[in-house]
Amino acid sequence: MSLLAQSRAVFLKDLLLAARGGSRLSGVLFFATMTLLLFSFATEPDPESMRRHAAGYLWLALLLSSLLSLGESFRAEVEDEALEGLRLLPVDPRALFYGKALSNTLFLVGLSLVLLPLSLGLFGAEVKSSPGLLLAFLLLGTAGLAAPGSLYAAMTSRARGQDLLLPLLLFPLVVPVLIASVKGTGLCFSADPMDQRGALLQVLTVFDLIYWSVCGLLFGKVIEE
Amino acid sequence: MKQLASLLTLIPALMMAASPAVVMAESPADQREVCDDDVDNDGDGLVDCDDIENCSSFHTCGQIQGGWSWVIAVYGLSFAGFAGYALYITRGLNRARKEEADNDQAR
Amino acid sequence: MKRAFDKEHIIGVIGLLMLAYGCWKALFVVPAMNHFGEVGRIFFMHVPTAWNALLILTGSFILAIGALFNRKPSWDAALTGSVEVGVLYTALLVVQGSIWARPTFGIWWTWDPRLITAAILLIAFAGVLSARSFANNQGQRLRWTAVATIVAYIDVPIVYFIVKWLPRGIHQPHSFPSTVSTDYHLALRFNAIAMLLLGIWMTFRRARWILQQNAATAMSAAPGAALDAEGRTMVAGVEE
Amino acid sequence: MAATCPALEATNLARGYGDRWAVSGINLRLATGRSLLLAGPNGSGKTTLLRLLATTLQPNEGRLQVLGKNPTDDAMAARRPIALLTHRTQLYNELTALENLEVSARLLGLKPDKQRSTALLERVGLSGRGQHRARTFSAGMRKRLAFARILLQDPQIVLLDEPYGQLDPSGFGFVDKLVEELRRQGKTLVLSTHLLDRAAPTLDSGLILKGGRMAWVGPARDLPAAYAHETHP
Repeated sequence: MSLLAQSRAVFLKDLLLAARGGSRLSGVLFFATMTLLLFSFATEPDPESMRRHAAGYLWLALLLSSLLSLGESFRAEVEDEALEGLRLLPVDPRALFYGKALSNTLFLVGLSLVLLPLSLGLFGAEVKSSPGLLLAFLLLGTAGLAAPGSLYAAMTSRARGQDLLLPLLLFPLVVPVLIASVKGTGLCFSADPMDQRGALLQVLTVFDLIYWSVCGLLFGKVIEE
Repeated sequence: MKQLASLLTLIPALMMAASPAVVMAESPADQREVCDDDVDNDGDGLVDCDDIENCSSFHTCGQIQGGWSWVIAVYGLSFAGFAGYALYITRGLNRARKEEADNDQAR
Repeated sequence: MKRAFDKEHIIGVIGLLMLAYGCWKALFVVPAMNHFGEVGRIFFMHVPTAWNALLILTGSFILAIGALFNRKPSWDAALTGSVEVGVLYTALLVVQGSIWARPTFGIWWTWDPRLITAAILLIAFAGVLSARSFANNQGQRLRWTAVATIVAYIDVPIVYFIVKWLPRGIHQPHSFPSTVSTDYHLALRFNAIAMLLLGIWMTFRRARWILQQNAATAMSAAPGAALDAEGRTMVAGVEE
Repeated sequence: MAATCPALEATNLARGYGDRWAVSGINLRLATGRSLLLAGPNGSGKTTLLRLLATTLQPNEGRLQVLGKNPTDDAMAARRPIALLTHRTQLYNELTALENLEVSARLLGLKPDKQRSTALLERVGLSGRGQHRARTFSAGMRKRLAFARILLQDPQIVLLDEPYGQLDPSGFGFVDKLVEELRRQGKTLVLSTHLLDRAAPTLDSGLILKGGRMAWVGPARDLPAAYAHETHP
């Protein structure tokens, strides 16, 4: 059975689990909304500065909620040692990773689509590029968060001090993705005089390729016993 | 192992793939005045510290005061760092060795 | 009890002597630089620290790949030692850079590829060490350290690249007086090699400490197979 | 060829946790279609040994061959014919019984087949529960569902860790029947339990572990007596 088919099976399983865990969805959503609101309270009520920082706040809210959603997605795996059960089956560990990372990406993209209008409204920004371009930034950015996130969430899922360890390992790693995403999304909210958006997308794609291939290879070592 | 080897070649290749974007975007940034190279980088006819508009924040264009105190701070901190860490591992190693010797004696 | 002389001390002593010579040159022989004045002497400490921080962390990366495949505790110890020394050098680098920036640019910190990269490097590898302390057993500790080191190391060029790419830096490329003397080169190179040797010495000492700690809590050799009443090796099961 | 290589062959297998050996010096050869009863007091290493045999745990020393294949060469190929039933049922609580089976089927490369899954549920005594979430199941029902998953995989080697645990008396009979059926189908079986008198008559060979080491080997039918002797000498 191919890697693709196995990854697809893991992905479908995760989608089903996400659909079932309605409280997980709404909980993360509530958290993300709350974070955005708090950012808006913490900013000086100057429309210009709020507009300029809209992209940054959106991505920070996404990053913080990604911690929760990653942790939640692996809680189902360790609750009854289901992940151990998957390891008993002849399944390529890379398939476990790709299925998991893909479902986490999808979840984060969905979350970002909910947060986007909210942050536009809260911070008074507006989309000045084609929606497709903005969507590409959201997709590539969240993919860059989900890949190392899934790797480290699997690693820390059964560890002591999981809540502390995941952000400790993840945050420094996602700095480049965060910078590129914030910049790209910000340029979608404003004019793009130097025409950097295409180049940023290209760079973000390269980051994603590197993260997804490296983390996929290392995943087997992380869940091994 | 094979997978990892192929990956290690993939990464530089991907980096190169992204570089056109970098070269493209870098060019405007590079036209700023570099304040200590005797060259008129931004082409406004003013060289280094004469280009007051671009080099006013570059403090060597003024006089750096109290130079030695900064030097002493850097060298002192670095030596302290080396020495502190060396002391930490030496003491740790000695402690571990003593523990083992005690255990051997107890046996 | 007399213990054999640890050979890495030779490296350490050579490193120390070279550092003393290099610093003497840097502080008292090399003339003050035309733009930077006395502050320029910071360079002879700062630049070698930067080179060595990267060099030692590159060594960690190689050790991490090796340790992941051969699973030897000695590699794990060397890996941890080198990551710790790398973190020490990076921490010194950040502090030195910050002090350097104050008199020359009038600021402690700024958005600059080199500064941001060094800071991220420091946080990422400090995270590796922290993750290590949370691991449940020796095998897991080795795998976690190695995996986190590999991922963190791959992140380094990416961070440098993305920060450099965004045209917000105010950092001026440094150039030195073209009339540089032999003393200038001597000071820089002696300090660089000295720090590398000291780094290797510290890595070895730290690795030795870890192995010593492992030995204190290590498993004894695995008991062999059980024997039955007639002294034959016991084999369970049914053979056809 | 298949006749010459045993289903499971362990040579001097050892695995440690931290500073102690959980199991060590395990020598085991089990021909295809034969069965082994694994006994020993709590903490004697039964679970560790079964996880080693299932290739989910890496040995620190020694060598394991599954149907002549070395798991370190090709983990997937060696793992395919093995199923392990553990203390934990490894189910997804938020999925229904049928969905849990479907997940396993997909990962095994089988076409999800609702009729077959329903039949399996009936066979383990969970008929009519297919649409219920695993979270609502009692411990015994979860165990039955785990059995259904093993039957779905249809492995050549079945490793059962305390299969009687958490089951009611009718469940005991169910496990007995299942073991008999697996034996009849020519599966290789390793079963660990404390209910020695129950399992001993149906199995071929016996092994008692003590402190992670082999303390006694012999025919399974002699094991209960030997066990009493080993634990109260």
